[in-house]
Amino acid sequence: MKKNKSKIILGVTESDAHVVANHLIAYQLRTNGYEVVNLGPCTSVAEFAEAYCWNPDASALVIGSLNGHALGDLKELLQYKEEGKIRCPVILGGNLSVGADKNRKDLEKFFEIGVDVVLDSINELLPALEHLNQNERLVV
Amino acid sequence: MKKNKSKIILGVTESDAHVVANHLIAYQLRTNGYEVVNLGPCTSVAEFAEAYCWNPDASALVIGSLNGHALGDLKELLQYKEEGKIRCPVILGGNLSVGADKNRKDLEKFFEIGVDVVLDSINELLPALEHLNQNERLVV
Amino acid sequence: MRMIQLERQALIEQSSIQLPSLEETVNLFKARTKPTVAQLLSTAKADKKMLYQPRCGVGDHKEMVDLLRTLEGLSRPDILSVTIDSYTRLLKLDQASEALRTDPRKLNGYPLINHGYEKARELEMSIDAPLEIRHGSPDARLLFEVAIAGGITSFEGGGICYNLPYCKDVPLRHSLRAWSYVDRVCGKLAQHGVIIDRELFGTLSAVLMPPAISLAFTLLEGMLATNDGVRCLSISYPQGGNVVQDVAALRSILELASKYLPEGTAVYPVLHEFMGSFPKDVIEADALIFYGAMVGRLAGATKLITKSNQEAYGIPSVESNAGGIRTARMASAAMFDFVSIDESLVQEEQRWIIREVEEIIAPVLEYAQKTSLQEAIIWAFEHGYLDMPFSSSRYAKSEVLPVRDADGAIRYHSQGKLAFSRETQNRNRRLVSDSFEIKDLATRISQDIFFFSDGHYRARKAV
Amino acid sequence: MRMIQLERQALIEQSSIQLPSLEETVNLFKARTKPTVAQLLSTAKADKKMLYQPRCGVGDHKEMVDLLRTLEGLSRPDILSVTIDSYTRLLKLDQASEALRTDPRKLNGYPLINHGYEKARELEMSIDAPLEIRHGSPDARLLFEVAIAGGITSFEGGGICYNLPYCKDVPLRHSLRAWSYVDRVCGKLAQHGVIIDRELFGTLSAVLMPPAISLAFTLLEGMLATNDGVRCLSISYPQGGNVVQDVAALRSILELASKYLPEGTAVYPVLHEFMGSFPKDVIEADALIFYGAMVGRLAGATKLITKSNQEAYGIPSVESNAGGIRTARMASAAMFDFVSIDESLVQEEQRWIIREVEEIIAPVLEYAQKTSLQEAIIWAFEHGYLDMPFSSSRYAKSEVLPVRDADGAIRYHSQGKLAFSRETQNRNRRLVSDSFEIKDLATRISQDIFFFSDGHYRARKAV
Ligand code: B12
Ligand code: B12
Repeated sequence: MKKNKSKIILGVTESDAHVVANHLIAYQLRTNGYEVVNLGPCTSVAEFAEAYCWNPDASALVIGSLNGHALGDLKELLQYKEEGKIRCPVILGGNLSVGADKNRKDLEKFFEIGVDVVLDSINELLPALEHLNQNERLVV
Repeated sequence: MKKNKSKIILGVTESDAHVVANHLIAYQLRTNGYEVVNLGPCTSVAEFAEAYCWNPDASALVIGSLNGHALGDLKELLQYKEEGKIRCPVILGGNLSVGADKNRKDLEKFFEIGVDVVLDSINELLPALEHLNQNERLVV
Repeated sequence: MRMIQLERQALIEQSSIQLPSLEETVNLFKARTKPTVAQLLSTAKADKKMLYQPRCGVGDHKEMVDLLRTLEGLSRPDILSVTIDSYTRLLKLDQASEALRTDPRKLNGYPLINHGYEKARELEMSIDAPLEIRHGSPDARLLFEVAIAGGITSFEGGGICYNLPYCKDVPLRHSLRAWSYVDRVCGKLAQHGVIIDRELFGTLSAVLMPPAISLAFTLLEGMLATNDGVRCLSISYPQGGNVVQDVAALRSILELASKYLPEGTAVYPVLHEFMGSFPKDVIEADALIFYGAMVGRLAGATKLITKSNQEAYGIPSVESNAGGIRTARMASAAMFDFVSIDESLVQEEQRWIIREVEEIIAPVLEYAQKTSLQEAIIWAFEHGYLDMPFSSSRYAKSEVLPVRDADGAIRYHSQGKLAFSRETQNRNRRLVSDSFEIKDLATRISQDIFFFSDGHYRARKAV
Repeated sequence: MRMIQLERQALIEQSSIQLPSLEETVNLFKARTKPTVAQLLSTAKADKKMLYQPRCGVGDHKEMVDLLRTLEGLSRPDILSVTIDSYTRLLKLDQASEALRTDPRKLNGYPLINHGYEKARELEMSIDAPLEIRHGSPDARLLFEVAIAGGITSFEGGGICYNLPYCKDVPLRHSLRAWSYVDRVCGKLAQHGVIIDRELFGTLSAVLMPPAISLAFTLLEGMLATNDGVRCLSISYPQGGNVVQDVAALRSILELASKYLPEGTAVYPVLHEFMGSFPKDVIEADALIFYGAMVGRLAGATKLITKSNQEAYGIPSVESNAGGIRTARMASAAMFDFVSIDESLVQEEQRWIIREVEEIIAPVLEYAQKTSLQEAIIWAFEHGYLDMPFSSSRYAKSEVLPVRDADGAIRYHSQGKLAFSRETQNRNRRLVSDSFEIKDLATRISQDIFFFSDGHYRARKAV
């Protein structure tokens, strides 16, 4: 299977130090045959772009965010995509806004700033990576 | 002290079977030198009036009510007073309305139907009985 | 068995109430798809789970439907209650109807007879949890008829427990007969495969109730009910406050049942969360609610009747009531597996409770051989061999005066004429005179009553 | 001591921030009428009471005042928190200011530096409970200056505990130095009779934290802090989930302190309620909150940091946060005196915890003799002699991999380079390989992480 050889760039948003889910995802992807470039916590969009520059064969950028600052931390993403500095699909997951009361509509904003897929749980990641070819915007 | 010889008619409203406070009050009044005619729970206004008829020297009618039905159970009180069937002051105490959210204003209604004194707690009863001579309407 | 049909006909004719035939009622139950209370209890017991049930009742029908639905939405109780107002309990149907007409909010419960059985069906059908009727009627024949015609599968009460704490002068003979009617109709339904859960209200007057008195009364009522054909009994006991005593009392229920009730009777121990003077402080009140549930869990109770943190103030808001269920349900979490009590103390207490119960009922059972159990009970109350503290009724002497011992367990200051053996008396005397300073009796008893509401259990602990 | 004054001057000049002189700050504290956090802790410890404190912080100043007041009104916490947003923690003051300008609700905490010290005074004065600043800054010098200028008497953090879980690549040398500054200012204030409570964040990365690692780190930080003149230390430990292990760990704090910290240091054990993946179910979440408080009570913790039942979802609503305090506070009720744990198991566990801690710090203390404690700590992290699981920072190796044993206690799957003796290793191996089926490592670890949130502790118990 070609899929199982593909390379993933992984990391957590810039202001965010939560790293447990990141470790679990890295472990899980590697166990499932992916090659993982893990940038870890506190990763700026610039760093993601730099990693992409070194790994242009990456099939996706998988970004986690838990502290609620995802939107602020990723606001430059669209610019980087438009400038062609990030050309692969961007998958975002975690706890994406501040507060306990989540609004599904807020997710729209992430599509506007250049995120392609938004996921809730780690368990949705492998299936979502499988779907990527279809290049569609997907909210699970 | 004359007070300590006076006679009290005691009881609980007609639809109400709660009797623990009634027992405690009877005990307390007797310990403090009062003579107590205890009609117990489930006592109608007619029964109170009958007891008064046999004990016209009673210095007060002390009525307890806990189940929240005090107003309904005592609605004939004014009539009995106006007809001269109850001539001593009427003291009412307990949990006087249905619901956990009590409104101090609701107490006015008891004065309208012929209650003279409204009390919250057993501890207020002895002092209130001391004050009775002054024949004033008192909310503690 | 024809007898009961005749009695039923007479009862219904005398009342001005429209009711379907017993056949129609049986068919209603047969067509039922949601579980009955008896079925839930049986599954829960097998799974060693505890069911949670609040009390609730308001006057207006629509508000009652809303109340049930909201409670179910907020806290998913396993069983829901329809608590009946005090007018209906005493069959003052005119007063209930008057209040319904002028201001239903003045009612402290749901006037089921006035609303009628079709409304009862609506209630039962408006929610997932099955309903129980909770009341306090010395004569509940009509209420019961309306309830079963409404498809309700659980009914609380008994000839002793729903008389003495609830009325001043209804003769026991009257209430025992009226409840025998209810039980015989249950028996009749059982013959048609319809099992009504009959809960016996061991809580009685609720305040400082010595466990053996509660258990003796419900055991006698259980014997009467099973004689009349009842097959499913929930036997309730009120939390007194001392965990060892409460667990021992709850565990005694099945021990006594297996010894005195016919085989094949389904018996479920039920804990009523603390039924005495409740703390006003909301955190203390919540703590007491959780504590009660913990006691139920430790004892293996099949059902818990919850309280709210507004108990001290009045009939609770729906939020507070739902909060009570949630707070209690926390106690079912597996993380509390680590909480345990000294089982040897429980066993010791249980032995004594059983012994006290057997000493209390001995004269009754002996006298019953000459007459009937019902007559023996009436005779025993007349003579004070059966007795309870804080009876509202003249038909119990109330010569029993309870107090708490140094650990907060409920003992006897005076035992009245309960026929306790010398050993039982000695143990009680030892426990009561034990350890802490006794002020005058009035102060002691009121401290014991306000044990949780005035912080006396804190003071006590410090001794 | 002049040294610190010079450092202080340089720091303040470099920043563009207005701050009063240290003298003015000392006078502010002297004029204070409400108790400081240190005073509350000291009284609570003497009275054997536990203090309750929530976390809380929002971006906008007025909303922060409201939040504190509302929390105080709803649940009377003993100490209140100002939780700082993640931009400020990393000194990204421009981003904080940008968010403040456009939409303060996007901030996950209160940007104290941007708001300034006068606003801090307003916060401290708007409520009865004293405040603590809770954050996660590797370099908190400015934040600390603003806090004390604002009259705030308690400040969380340390050079290890506020670096490794919170940043990717701030060198330990930098954070240790920055925190030494904070501690020396505390020392200076102490000379003027002003005692700032310094809480050490033993929670670290919070998830599956082996007790000995938490205790070793806070002990080393405590040694650094007291060397720098700190007199009042709150040492926190994160609830792991097994009651025996958690109680033993909390009790170890005072044992270690009395052995390794200078006499006259006030030390308070603090429990952080479960800091891992929280249950989504509201009743399970409340149960876990109560459970944590019960652990704190059993261990004799002086303070408890509470959680809310929305923990799994996000920063809680004020009602949910207040509810968490109330739910936790239930555990202080005297009626739970009956809850106890097997003290011999606790003692056994405590002996092993102390031993593990001493084995972990041994190489550090040895190396410190040749250099300084600060340098020894840096050296030890480089070599993995000090290490922790799930470090966010590159400056810890994260070779330690924790797992739960059959009872849910936290043990080591791999110990990395921690210098454990053979006995310690053997015991750990025995416990880890014990009893229950091990699937693949990833499954096991994620089950252990989601212990309370996915019901694994239930499944585990059933084995
Ligand atoms: C024990 C109890 C019972 C026992 C009573 C047994 C008996 N024979 O006495 C049983 C279980 C039978 C019972 C039944 C019912 N009860 Co009840 N019961 C209680 C309970 C738990 C304690 C009452 C008690 O004995 N306290 C100890 C005594 C010494 O104190 P007290 O009664 O609280 O009185 C204090 C004051 O009110 C005052 N006081 C009382 N009387 C008087 C009189 C005077 C003159 C003065 C000055 C002061 C005074 O002094 C006392 C101390 O400060 C209270 C809740 C609570 N308070 O915690 C509910 C409570 C009183 N019951 C209540 C209700 C509604 C009922 C029922 C109608 C059932 C229902 N629908 O839920 C039935 C009523 C039956 C009937 N026909 O009236 C409600 C009243 C609701 C309201 N007002 O909004 C309460 C508040 C519970 C609740 N929160 O819903 N109950
Ligand atoms: C552990 C923890 C910490 C540790 C982190 C240590 C470390 N080095 O990782 C410490 C204590 C240091 C910490 C600090 C903070 N935390 Co924190 N933390 C948690 C906690 C309790 C558990 C997180 C965790 O590790 N879970 C285990 C992992 C495996 O699961 P998970 O992270 O929950 O992720 C799940 C999903 O989100 C998803 N997922 C996560 N990432 C990704 C990525 C992808 C691609 C996909 C597909 C899915 C996915 O899959 C997982 C399983 O379904 C959560 C609350 C909770 N969930 O119970 C709060 C929580 C995430 N923290 C929170 C906050 C705010 C903070 C702080 C800012 C402090 C503050 N203001 O209170 C700081 C942040 C520091 C920073 N600069 O970011 C908030 C976030 C608030 C919000 N979004 O509204 C939470 C929700 C707590 C709360 N209720 O307030 N935290």
